[in-house]
Amino acid sequence: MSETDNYETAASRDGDFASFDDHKKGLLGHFHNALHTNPALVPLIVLVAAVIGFGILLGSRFLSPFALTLILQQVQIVGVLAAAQTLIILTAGIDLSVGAIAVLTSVIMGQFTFRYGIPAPVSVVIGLGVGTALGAVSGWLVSRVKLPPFIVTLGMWQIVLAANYLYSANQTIRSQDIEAEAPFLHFMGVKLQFAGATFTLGVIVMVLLVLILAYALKSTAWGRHVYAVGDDPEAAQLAGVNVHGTLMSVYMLAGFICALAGWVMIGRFGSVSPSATTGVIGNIQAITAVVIGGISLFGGRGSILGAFFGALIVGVFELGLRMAGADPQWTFLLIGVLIIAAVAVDQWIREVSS
Amino acid sequence: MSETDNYETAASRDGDFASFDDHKKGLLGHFHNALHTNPALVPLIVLVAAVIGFGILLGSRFLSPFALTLILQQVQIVGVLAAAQTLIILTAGIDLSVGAIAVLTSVIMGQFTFRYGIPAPVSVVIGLGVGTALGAVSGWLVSRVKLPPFIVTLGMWQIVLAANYLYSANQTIRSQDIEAEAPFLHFMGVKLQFAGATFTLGVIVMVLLVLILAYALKSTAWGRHVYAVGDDPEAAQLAGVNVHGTLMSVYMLAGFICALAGWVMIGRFGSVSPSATTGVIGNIQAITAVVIGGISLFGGRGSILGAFFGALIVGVFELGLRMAGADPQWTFLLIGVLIIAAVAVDQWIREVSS
Amino acid sequence: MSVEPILKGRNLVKRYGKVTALDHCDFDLLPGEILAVIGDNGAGKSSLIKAVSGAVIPDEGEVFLEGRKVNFRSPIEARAAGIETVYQTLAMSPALSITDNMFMGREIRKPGFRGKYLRQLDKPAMEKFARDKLSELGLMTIQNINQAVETLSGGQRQGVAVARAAAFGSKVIILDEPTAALGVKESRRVLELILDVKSRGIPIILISHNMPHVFEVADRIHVHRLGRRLCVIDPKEHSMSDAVAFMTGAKEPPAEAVAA
Amino acid sequence: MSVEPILKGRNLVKRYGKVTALDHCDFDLLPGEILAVIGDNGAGKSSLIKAVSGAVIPDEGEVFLEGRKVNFRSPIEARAAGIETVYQTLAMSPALSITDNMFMGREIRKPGFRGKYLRQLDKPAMEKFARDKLSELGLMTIQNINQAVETLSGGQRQGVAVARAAAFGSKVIILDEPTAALGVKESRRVLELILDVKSRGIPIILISHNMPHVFEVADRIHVHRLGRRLCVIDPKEHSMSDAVAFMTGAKEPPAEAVAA
Amino acid sequence: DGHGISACLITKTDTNPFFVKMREGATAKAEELGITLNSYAGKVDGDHETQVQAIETCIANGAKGILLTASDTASIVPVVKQARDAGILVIALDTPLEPIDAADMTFATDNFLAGELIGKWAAATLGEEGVANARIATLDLAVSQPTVDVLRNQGFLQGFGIDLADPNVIGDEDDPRIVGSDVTAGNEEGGRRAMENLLAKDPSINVVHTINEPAAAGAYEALKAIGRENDVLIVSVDGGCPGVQNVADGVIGATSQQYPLLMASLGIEAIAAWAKDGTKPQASDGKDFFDTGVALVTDRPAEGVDSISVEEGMKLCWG
Ligand SMILES: Nc1ncnc2c1ncn2[C@@H]1O[C@H](COP(=O)(O)OP(=O)(O)OP(=O)(O)O)[C@@H](O)[C@H]1O
Ligand SMILES: Nc1ncnc2c1ncn2[C@@H]1O[C@H](COP(=O)(O)OP(=O)(O)OP(=O)(O)O)[C@@H](O)[C@H]1O
Ligand SMILES: O[C@@H]1[C@@H](O)[C@@H](O)CO[C@H]1O
Ligand SMILES: [Mg+2]
Ligand SMILES: [Mg+2]
Repeated sequence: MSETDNYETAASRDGDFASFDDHKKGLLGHFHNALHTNPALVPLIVLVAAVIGFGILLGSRFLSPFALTLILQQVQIVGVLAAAQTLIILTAGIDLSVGAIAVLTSVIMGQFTFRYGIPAPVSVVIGLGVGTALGAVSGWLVSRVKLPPFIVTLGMWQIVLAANYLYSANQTIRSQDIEAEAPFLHFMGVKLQFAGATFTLGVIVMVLLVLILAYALKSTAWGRHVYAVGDDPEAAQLAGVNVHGTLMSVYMLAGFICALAGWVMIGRFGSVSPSATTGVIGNIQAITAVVIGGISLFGGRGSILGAFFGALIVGVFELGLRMAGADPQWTFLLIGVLIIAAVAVDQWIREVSS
Repeated sequence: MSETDNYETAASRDGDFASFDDHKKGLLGHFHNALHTNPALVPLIVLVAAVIGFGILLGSRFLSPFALTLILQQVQIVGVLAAAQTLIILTAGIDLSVGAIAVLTSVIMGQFTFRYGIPAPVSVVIGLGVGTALGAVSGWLVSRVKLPPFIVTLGMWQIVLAANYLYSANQTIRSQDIEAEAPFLHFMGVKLQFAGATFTLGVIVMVLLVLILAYALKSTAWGRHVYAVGDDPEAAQLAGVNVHGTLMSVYMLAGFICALAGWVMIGRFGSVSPSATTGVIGNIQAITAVVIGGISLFGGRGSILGAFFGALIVGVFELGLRMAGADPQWTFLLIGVLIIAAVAVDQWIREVSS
Repeated sequence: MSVEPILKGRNLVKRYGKVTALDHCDFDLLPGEILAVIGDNGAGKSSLIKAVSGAVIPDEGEVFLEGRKVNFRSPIEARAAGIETVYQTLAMSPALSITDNMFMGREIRKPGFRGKYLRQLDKPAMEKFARDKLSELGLMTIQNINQAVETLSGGQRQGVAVARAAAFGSKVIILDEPTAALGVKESRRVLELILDVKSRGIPIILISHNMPHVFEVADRIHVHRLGRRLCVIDPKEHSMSDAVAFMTGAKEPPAEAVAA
Repeated sequence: MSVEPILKGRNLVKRYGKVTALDHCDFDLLPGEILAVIGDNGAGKSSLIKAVSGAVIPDEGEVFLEGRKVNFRSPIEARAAGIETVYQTLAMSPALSITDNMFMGREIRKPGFRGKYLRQLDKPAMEKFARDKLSELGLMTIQNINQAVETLSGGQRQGVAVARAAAFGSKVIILDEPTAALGVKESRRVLELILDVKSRGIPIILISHNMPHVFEVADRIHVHRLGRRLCVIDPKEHSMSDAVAFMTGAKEPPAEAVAA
Repeated sequence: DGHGISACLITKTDTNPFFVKMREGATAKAEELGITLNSYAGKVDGDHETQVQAIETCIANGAKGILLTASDTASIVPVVKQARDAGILVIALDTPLEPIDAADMTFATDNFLAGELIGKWAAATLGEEGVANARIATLDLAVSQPTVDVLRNQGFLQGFGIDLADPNVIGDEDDPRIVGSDVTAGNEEGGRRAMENLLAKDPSINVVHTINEPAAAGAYEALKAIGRENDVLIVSVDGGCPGVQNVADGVIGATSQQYPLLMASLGIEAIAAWAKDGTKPQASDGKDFFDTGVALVTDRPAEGVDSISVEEGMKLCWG
């Protein structure tokens, strides 16, 4: 078109591209940068501070290999559940059924072995399968029927917990019997000890799980899609992400991990009990760990390492306060204060560093 | 500028403004329109369907004035808590402490009267004040310190519940003693009866509260600001809303309403007990009602009437199932199914109608 | 410069983490004028107007309104001082209606008891006002004034935001790319509106990438580059090509324009 | 019309509640051409391209790609068929980086074991590619390729989206107002890019309110009005004033253009 | 002299006055003997995990003895063994472990007996015809059916003369006199709602078993609301002071009283003895645990059922 002014061609003469200077350099700059690229660093700092704090308060009793590895054992179930919860929350969902699924699958692993005489490894596989299937049901309701995750998993929580009581007929399978007849169910409880430190396979599995998921979330396309779906599902869909597939994979994987937590529970508690409190409060515990770990409940932001550190922070506070002899209600109260304080510190570090 | 083409002036010649035709008319069109402008209509439909369903199943036993008003009595506490929860959730928050605040304030009303001999009405006012103050603390942490509401109220929940046990020394104040010495504490339990129907003042207060809040949310500037803050706080801020003020008012009002629920509790249970279940599961019950009522957990969408109907839906299911003879475990399971189903129906109606 | 600027910024700095969005930037808006702000994407134009309208608090520097130093801590304060802004992000609540959004923060209450004590909003009055303002802009494809803003087309949404600012601004109106998503007809209306506002004596800041529009309405042009004011030019003395060349760094601006 | 259109829509209808966005609309894109789509705000342009690119499923009507009827149920399917779209809303994940967004859904994996079995992404390769594409567009004020998209200016964001489409489109590229938020320099680059893509034989749909741009690059202009195609005109035979008059309803289009 | 000795008390919760009293008893005795006492409790009733963590903490802290009211009597056994292996004396209070000899000794109420007593009393009070036409509601603790819940419920039914079917499960009886059961969480709130639900199902209920006295008080409120508080027999378990007062006021017909203070102080003494010279406590004659006793409290004694008066009950009550 000849009618148009040719002022725009003035822009083409522009040869070099200017860019701003970095204004922050040096150690502090690097630190700020690290905080920004690594959201798990903040909960890690809080964790280390908590360990040091209780170390000063309680001395070598707390800083002993025994007590420190005890924390790992005490958080192993919540830690595994928090991994599942992280995946769901990253997609802007929430899973209230994680604890219930863990308990039900532990009951299935136990009852299938004892009631029906199925070999323990097969029962474990069935339990893992049931967990995955329950995850698939929730995932389908969220992704296809478009129901809010909160409601789906709230319903699932009640259904799974009630089914657990009904199916088990409130029967506990005793540790002694498992030991004698199906020791494979105790696999996650196998201990590796050295110099006072005790690591169970359950603890090792928890750590490995977190590392593998951290890798998958950061360095694979699937992981990027999980973040994109949580960030803005509509945009992700338009940008060519298979939103349904991603959601299904996340909910199924979360269900599988919950079942893994069920197996870890058998290893930790020895027995299989349908009334384990994990079924009732495991969800809140896992969500607490995730949120203390700096993962946004609105989806798409945060790192799974953060959730792991979040679980450890709560574990450190709980053991530390108990060892200090705090009265239970005072312990609850202080944990409440500390949850808020931990996140406030997190917030403060982020603010100062930006 | 004379260089520019004057093609744009062609636009000015345009005199009449065209507009599309409505393609949907008649009854169906009106119905669709009503559904869109009135989000509480869908849970109302689900509620009516549930009442009719149980009516067919159980006959006049269920459709009696006695049973129907019993449902109102059974949901009065959750209903009041759901009103508080609605306000918070509309701002894209969540309040896990509602039940705990209700229990603590009921204990304060009772203990101040009995332990310190303060006149009951004054104790009630103090209780309402404490509830408001606790709301203010949460509100401040959310709005000023910018902590996630989930974490703030999770901590608050633990703190308030522990404080409740510590302060009350786990002592129950018996109904008979209140009746004799401080009947004002039972005010919310005063009954109005006619033709088999029973309405307590607590029920009436719940209904009034919902209606007043519905009016305030819909027809006052404050209400519009609550929605705007929940929808997009940054946009609201830029558009000139006092986001901090709005959040503070919402959290304080919610705290006040929780304390009101505490007073209603005394009326309903007769006694004052620090171990009331509301402290532990009141939050989940209230959130369930709110979400079944079609209010988005992401804030800014939904109506408080919906939350009220949501509370009633759960109440109808619970009483209906018990009356139909389902045992507690099965009832628990079926409620889980029905929660999901209720929201699925809601979703389906919305889809069909759009 | 002999006239006292109505809105003045001095030495403004704003950093976002590693990014410097405003780099010791100066800024002047004279009474009654239309000041255009032009510059590359990411040059810091939006950051500049956010800093003078209370939307962000600058890390350094000062803002003066009518010669008095101001410290807006929020857009509400700027608005109360008479500065009305259409942000590039539009600042709308998607789920709320067009009317709700137009009156956000300055709702009209019913007269008498219902307004005073029941604090009831006067919805019919607000709706009528909103409808009138949109008609003035020719945004008539909007079918329902109570439609949620999220259901509007991009251009319709922008039109609503501009209508809001024009209706309420008393001292300064700031428009950050108000016609970016608008159609030809709608853009024309916005330009007419800008001239209309100016004729009411209210000065306007117009950020735009549309050179013909800028040269058509602006009294002065602030050229922004790399986070600061490069120069201020008179559209009657410079061509569009000059402006673009300054803005992109292809050409050095004249010394007197830099001093301005 | 003798040539078979590469992308064809017939009788498309899309309703949103009470609003009719597409009203029995037809649409044709010929091989190798640049087709501009112009129309008022809210005329239904975005709805049209969403309907042909799988982003919404039309209530009625059919879409044909190279003569074969297609039923895209999602943008992924359209993309797999070679149709690449820049939506008006840009479709970016705000918290993710520029690179992540550019490669969303078609990430590059490391060669060998790490890519095949560990499914590890090749971040350096993706970053280099992204940097190159942005440089081609002249979007050099972007300071960090790993910056989250939410920290970019509106124009920078749009540039990233356009770069993504241009880099990956194989059969059809659809651009919904690609220069709305872009600066003069950046807009020029996009126009050059469009011509460059065309010279590679790939047809383009360009939705724009910028008449000079449209008349500069378009081979044919689809005028959209009230949810349907009003006419198709040849920019060499009609003036911008004509186009605007048709589009706004000020003037009746010529009969042969309507038949087209 | 117990200086330098530390002991742990681990209860199911510390929200139930029963456990609060238990702790008071233990604390008083520990102070008297110069023992440092750390107390732990589950977050909610049935919270097994927290109890495991508490025992682990006691091991880490080097405690001499643990007093435990287990939430999950079978599941707790492995960690109890770990504690005993570390040289810690473990005494079960209130609730026997499964197997009972997993603990060094048990100081407990026989909860089945407690239920049986109130069942027998209810049957004797109603008379033969009343028993035949009884309409029974049981207000239990939780859907998870913890052991106390099952023991008291089944004890009650047995005492009343109802066939139990599986004595480990609540609700599998098919006796038509049972209208139904519901759960109460052991507080007034749950008691009222559960009673309302069962009354809505069948308003002719005239015998109500309740898991504890707060649940009974809630049930009474529901009955009062429909004016039936005087023609329904409510029985309960616990013997807390408000509960006994409610027996006096006619809210509850009879309650089985247990003695938490006694359990706790005996437990602390046993730990002191163990720390001193390694002696372990002995079981009651003919039983595999030390029975701290249970007594039926009522002012309407029934033939064939031993009971104590409200006045006596008030002297022995706790909480
Ligand atoms: N909230 C933020 N966080 C981080 N960086 C930001 C933020 N807002 C702006 N920036 C950066 O500051 C610089 C200036 O942005 P600004 O939005 O002011 O540019 P602009 O001149 O308005 O550009 P455009 O014409 O594209 O709107 C850009 O490099 C941008 O990436
Ligand atoms: N998701 C939706 N829900 C309801 N109405 C919608 C939705 N999307 C679009 N519309 C309506 O459909 C009509 C056409 O919108 P569309 O976005 O296609 O217009 P457009 O021609 O692209 O306008 P613009 O030039 O402003 O982008 C508008 O009236 C708009 O309000
Ligand atoms: O609820 C009961 C209490 O009443 C007490 O008996 C101990 O066990 C609890 O579970
Ligand atoms: Mg900008
Ligand atoms: Mg559009």
